[in-house]
Amino acid sequence: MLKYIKDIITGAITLLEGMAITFKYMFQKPITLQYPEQKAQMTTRFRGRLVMPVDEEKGDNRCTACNICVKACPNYSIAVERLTDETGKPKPKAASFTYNMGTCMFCNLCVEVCPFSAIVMSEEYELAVYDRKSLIKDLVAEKYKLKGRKGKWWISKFKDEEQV
Amino acid sequence: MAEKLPASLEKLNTEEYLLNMGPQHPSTHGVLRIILKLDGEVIKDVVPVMGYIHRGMEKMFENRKYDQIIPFTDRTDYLSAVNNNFAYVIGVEKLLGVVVPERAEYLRVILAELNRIMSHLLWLSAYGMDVGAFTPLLYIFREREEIIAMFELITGNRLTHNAFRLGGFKYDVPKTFFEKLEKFISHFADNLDEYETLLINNVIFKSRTVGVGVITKALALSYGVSGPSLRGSDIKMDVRRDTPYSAYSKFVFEIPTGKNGDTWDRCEVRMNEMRQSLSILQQAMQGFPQGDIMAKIPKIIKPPAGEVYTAVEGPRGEVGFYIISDGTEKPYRVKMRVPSFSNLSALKDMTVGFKIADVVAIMGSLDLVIPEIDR
Amino acid sequence: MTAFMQFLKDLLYDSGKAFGLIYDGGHKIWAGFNLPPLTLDIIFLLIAAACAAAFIAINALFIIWFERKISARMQLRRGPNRVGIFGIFQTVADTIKLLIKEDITPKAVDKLAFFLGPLLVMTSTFMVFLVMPFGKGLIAADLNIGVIYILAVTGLTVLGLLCAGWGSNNKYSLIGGMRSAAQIVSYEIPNVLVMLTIVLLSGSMKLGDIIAAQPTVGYVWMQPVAFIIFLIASNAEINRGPFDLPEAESELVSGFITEYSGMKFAFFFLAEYTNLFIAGALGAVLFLGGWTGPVLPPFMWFMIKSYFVVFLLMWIRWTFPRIRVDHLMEFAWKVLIPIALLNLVVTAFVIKFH
Amino acid sequence: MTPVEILEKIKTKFPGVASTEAFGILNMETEQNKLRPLLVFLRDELNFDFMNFMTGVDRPTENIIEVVYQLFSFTTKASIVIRVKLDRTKPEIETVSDIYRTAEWHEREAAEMFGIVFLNHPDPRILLLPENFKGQPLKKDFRHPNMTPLPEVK
Amino acid sequence: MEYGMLLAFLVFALIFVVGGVAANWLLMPHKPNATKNSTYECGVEPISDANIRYNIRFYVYALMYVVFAVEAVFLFPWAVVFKEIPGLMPLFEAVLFILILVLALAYAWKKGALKWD
Repeated sequence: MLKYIKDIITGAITLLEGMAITFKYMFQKPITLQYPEQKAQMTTRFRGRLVMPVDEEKGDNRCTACNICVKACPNYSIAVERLTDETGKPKPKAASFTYNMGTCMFCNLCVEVCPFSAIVMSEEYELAVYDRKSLIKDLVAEKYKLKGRKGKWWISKFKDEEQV
Repeated sequence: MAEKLPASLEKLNTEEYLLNMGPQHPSTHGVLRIILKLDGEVIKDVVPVMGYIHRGMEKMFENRKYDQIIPFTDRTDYLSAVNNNFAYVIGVEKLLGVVVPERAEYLRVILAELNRIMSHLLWLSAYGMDVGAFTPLLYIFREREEIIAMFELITGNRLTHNAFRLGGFKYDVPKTFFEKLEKFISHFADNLDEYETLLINNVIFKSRTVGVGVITKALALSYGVSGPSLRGSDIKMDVRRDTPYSAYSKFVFEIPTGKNGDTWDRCEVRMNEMRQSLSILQQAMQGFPQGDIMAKIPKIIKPPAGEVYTAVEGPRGEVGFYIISDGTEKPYRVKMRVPSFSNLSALKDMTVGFKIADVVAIMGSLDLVIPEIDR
Repeated sequence: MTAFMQFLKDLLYDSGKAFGLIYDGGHKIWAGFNLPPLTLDIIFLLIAAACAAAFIAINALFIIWFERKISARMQLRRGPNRVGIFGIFQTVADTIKLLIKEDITPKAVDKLAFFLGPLLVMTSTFMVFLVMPFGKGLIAADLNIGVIYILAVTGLTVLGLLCAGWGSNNKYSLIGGMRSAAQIVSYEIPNVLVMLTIVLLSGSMKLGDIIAAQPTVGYVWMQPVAFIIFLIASNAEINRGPFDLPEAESELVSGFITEYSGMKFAFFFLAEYTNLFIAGALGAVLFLGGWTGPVLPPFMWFMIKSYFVVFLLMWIRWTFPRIRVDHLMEFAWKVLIPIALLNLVVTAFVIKFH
Repeated sequence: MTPVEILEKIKTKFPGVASTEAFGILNMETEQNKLRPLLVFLRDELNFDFMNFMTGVDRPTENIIEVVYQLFSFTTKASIVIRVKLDRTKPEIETVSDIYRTAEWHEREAAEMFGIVFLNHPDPRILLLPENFKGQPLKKDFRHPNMTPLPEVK
Repeated sequence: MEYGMLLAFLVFALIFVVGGVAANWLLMPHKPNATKNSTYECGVEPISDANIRYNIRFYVYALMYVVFAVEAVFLFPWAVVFKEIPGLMPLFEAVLFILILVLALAYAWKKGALKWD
């Protein structure tokens, strides 16, 4: 009988403790990010989607169609076609860089192996589309311009970060 | 109801019926189907049906190069991507005979422990949902978001990090990471206590978990249950202690265990484990060494022929990779030992005789991740 | 002019008097047209019922918004804030959505029971407002069996839920319906005992008399135990909070409303929140002195007190995990009912020997 | 316990088991009919109370299918790998799911992935694959119409 | 007048529900298909019919409810006049009555009717 009463009282205390916590939180500021108006700030290393930024000095992308990224891609999401001159000799330039975002895992392996820093992961994250076909993009034709910072910042973006 | 009823009364007997729980059910945490045989609310039999998201990971591994496999391992157990990376990476490094620099080892430990906390936090919030408390989820997600932001700083991704490389890390740690980590450590313990008061010590929660889903020591071992679920049954099992890998032998930590092997013990073990992880994080942060972050590894990775089994202590239990190399660029066979697979196999012995509501509580306490089971 | 001001003041502070004036005036005009007085009575009855319907609809919309806001604040969220100022019209938008949504009747259902479910639930909820004293004289019919009437009418809800659970021909619905039936009948008893205690104190079953009999602070100070039992039992009776087993999301998907969609679903939803308000209003009437209070009009006091109790129920709901079905039953029969009985006997003794 | 000690203990009971050592773990091979007594001995006498996993490995060049069992002991912290070679055309082996219950599901998986028949298995249904699936996907020569060949990159 | 009000409320409640469903029926799209009209059981075909003989457990509570609710209803008239009747007689009578209720509860408790299994 005594245990019965004790159980009820200790139980009620744990319940009241919980209620005190929720009551306390009622007067705290909400943590919500009002999405379409406010947007999350992405970090430098954020892996949005693959882009091939235009090098402003060169006036063109830095790709040499060396196929290293194609070999590195675990999902075979990249296909590169080399540009040829009139005689049919291949030039160190990509005619097309087909990137399939539908199969991309955003693993960053292609960016890490690229010896020319031609490709980089952008900070975009609203990548949903209505049509599956528009997930396949030709990055050469896209002529992507990285926003925000100047010049060839992405080439040294990890070195510029403050280290421990 | 043991005695046989006369034929005329047979029709008055309660009917046992079958009920599908899943594949589309709010509390199966993924596409898992469980066929329950019920008598009223009481469970008579449990048959899990799996494979709804079987992707043939092991077959895929056989067709990828060694370094390309890492991002796939993220996607088996998406809640502990780092620990999956860890198990695979140390396996290949063992085959290659690579010694990873200390700085990388420490960073790996930090990431793995953060990942453990992150996974346990998600478990705690989802478990709150399972037992009907919605509010803890939103509090817990604040902390989880902090950890995700830290991962984003280092790896650039929020969930499937693809953080590790063979031989260490590709990039070094940014300074802001440690600032954030320090801030996180400073307030996390208090918040954890608060969640414990709000959820774990609540009398309703206790009445739903204490004595529910008991699994004995011997049975748990026989079923190959691992991780917090096994520790709940009072077995001091921890791969970090039993077969120390990476830098874990350098840290001091305890292995929390439960007493009765019931659902509440498993919950409490996870809560205490987060505290231990926090202490490991503190130690690792204080002793974080200088030096290289990447070992010298060949450009084309061709481990010598041989086989190795390496396991790490994931948030759910022992994550192991059994890798057979035949000396080529691609592994001959990779077998994943996933904790949820064995943990789920013990479900039947835990649940029979309890009620529908308990199935949810028990499954939640096992912390199942279905893609990991299906692979 | 002053007469009109007086009338307006009466309308606010002593609605009974104002309605009396309207009623008498109406009958005088009616008699002037040589019409039978019964027809006007019927019109008045229908107007009163229509007012109740409008109140239920608007109040439910508000209370849903209120709950969403309260729960959001407790969970560090913002809650609805897009439709209208502070998102106040969010529930209106939701209702319109439900109104133009396809009402699916699955093939396997028992069509009559499937339709009777929401009908019975909503009707029983609606009927309670007959005896709800919103203010001084602002009551549709102050029946002299008020308390028993409320108990009887809310008891009908069980039938509706059972109809919904059985008629859906879905196992989740069946379990949900069965659970809700067992739960509601079990928690009806402590509720009855608590109301009995209040009737014992006030000496009347008329809600108006109960309010009048209360001291200024209400019965809550004399009967704190009864108030707590009332909160728990009514929370369980309206299937909310830690007692939401019939629709336990993580176990039964949605319980007895799994198969419902469109307006039928909306009626269950509406009934749930109206029941929540009824629980709050009953708490206000039985324990907090109903519409009595200084300065503000009685109607305002009634709403403030009701919403205070409603807030308590919401607070409980958003804090606790769900109880398991056997514990729920044991709690009713082994804890609440003995305590309520003890409380009743002690109250009787105190009244006699005081 | 070091691998050498374990091996010595095993050799007292089962003379003539072939074994190697890799990364500090004893790696031994046994015959089909000796497997169950060996596992019972390991579990009861040498405290190997935990089976990490059990799987198959397809080796078409040697025309065998290996079955691999990895055990771990919580008392001695030692691991051991046991392998049994089966005929690839007719892979059959006695179940061990009564010795280690975790083997039940692992065996079901191995059965559907490699076509190994586990005799006396208590619940020989498929585990992960769809019910109408044909073929054993983890065999090296498995082909499926939905499989797309990976593109060759120069 | 009071019970006329009751009738008016009943009529209005029925109109409210039937009207709501009818309005919904007028406004909604009518596009049934086999999947939509099937019974929900977590995305797979239901294994068996749901109208089964359910566990007796739930009905026991209903029976006990009848006992208690009816007795409680008998107590209401007593409660109303309790204050007005002088003397201790009403108190002891009611206590006796409640005692019978308590005995019933204790009996059910002892018999295990309150235990789930």
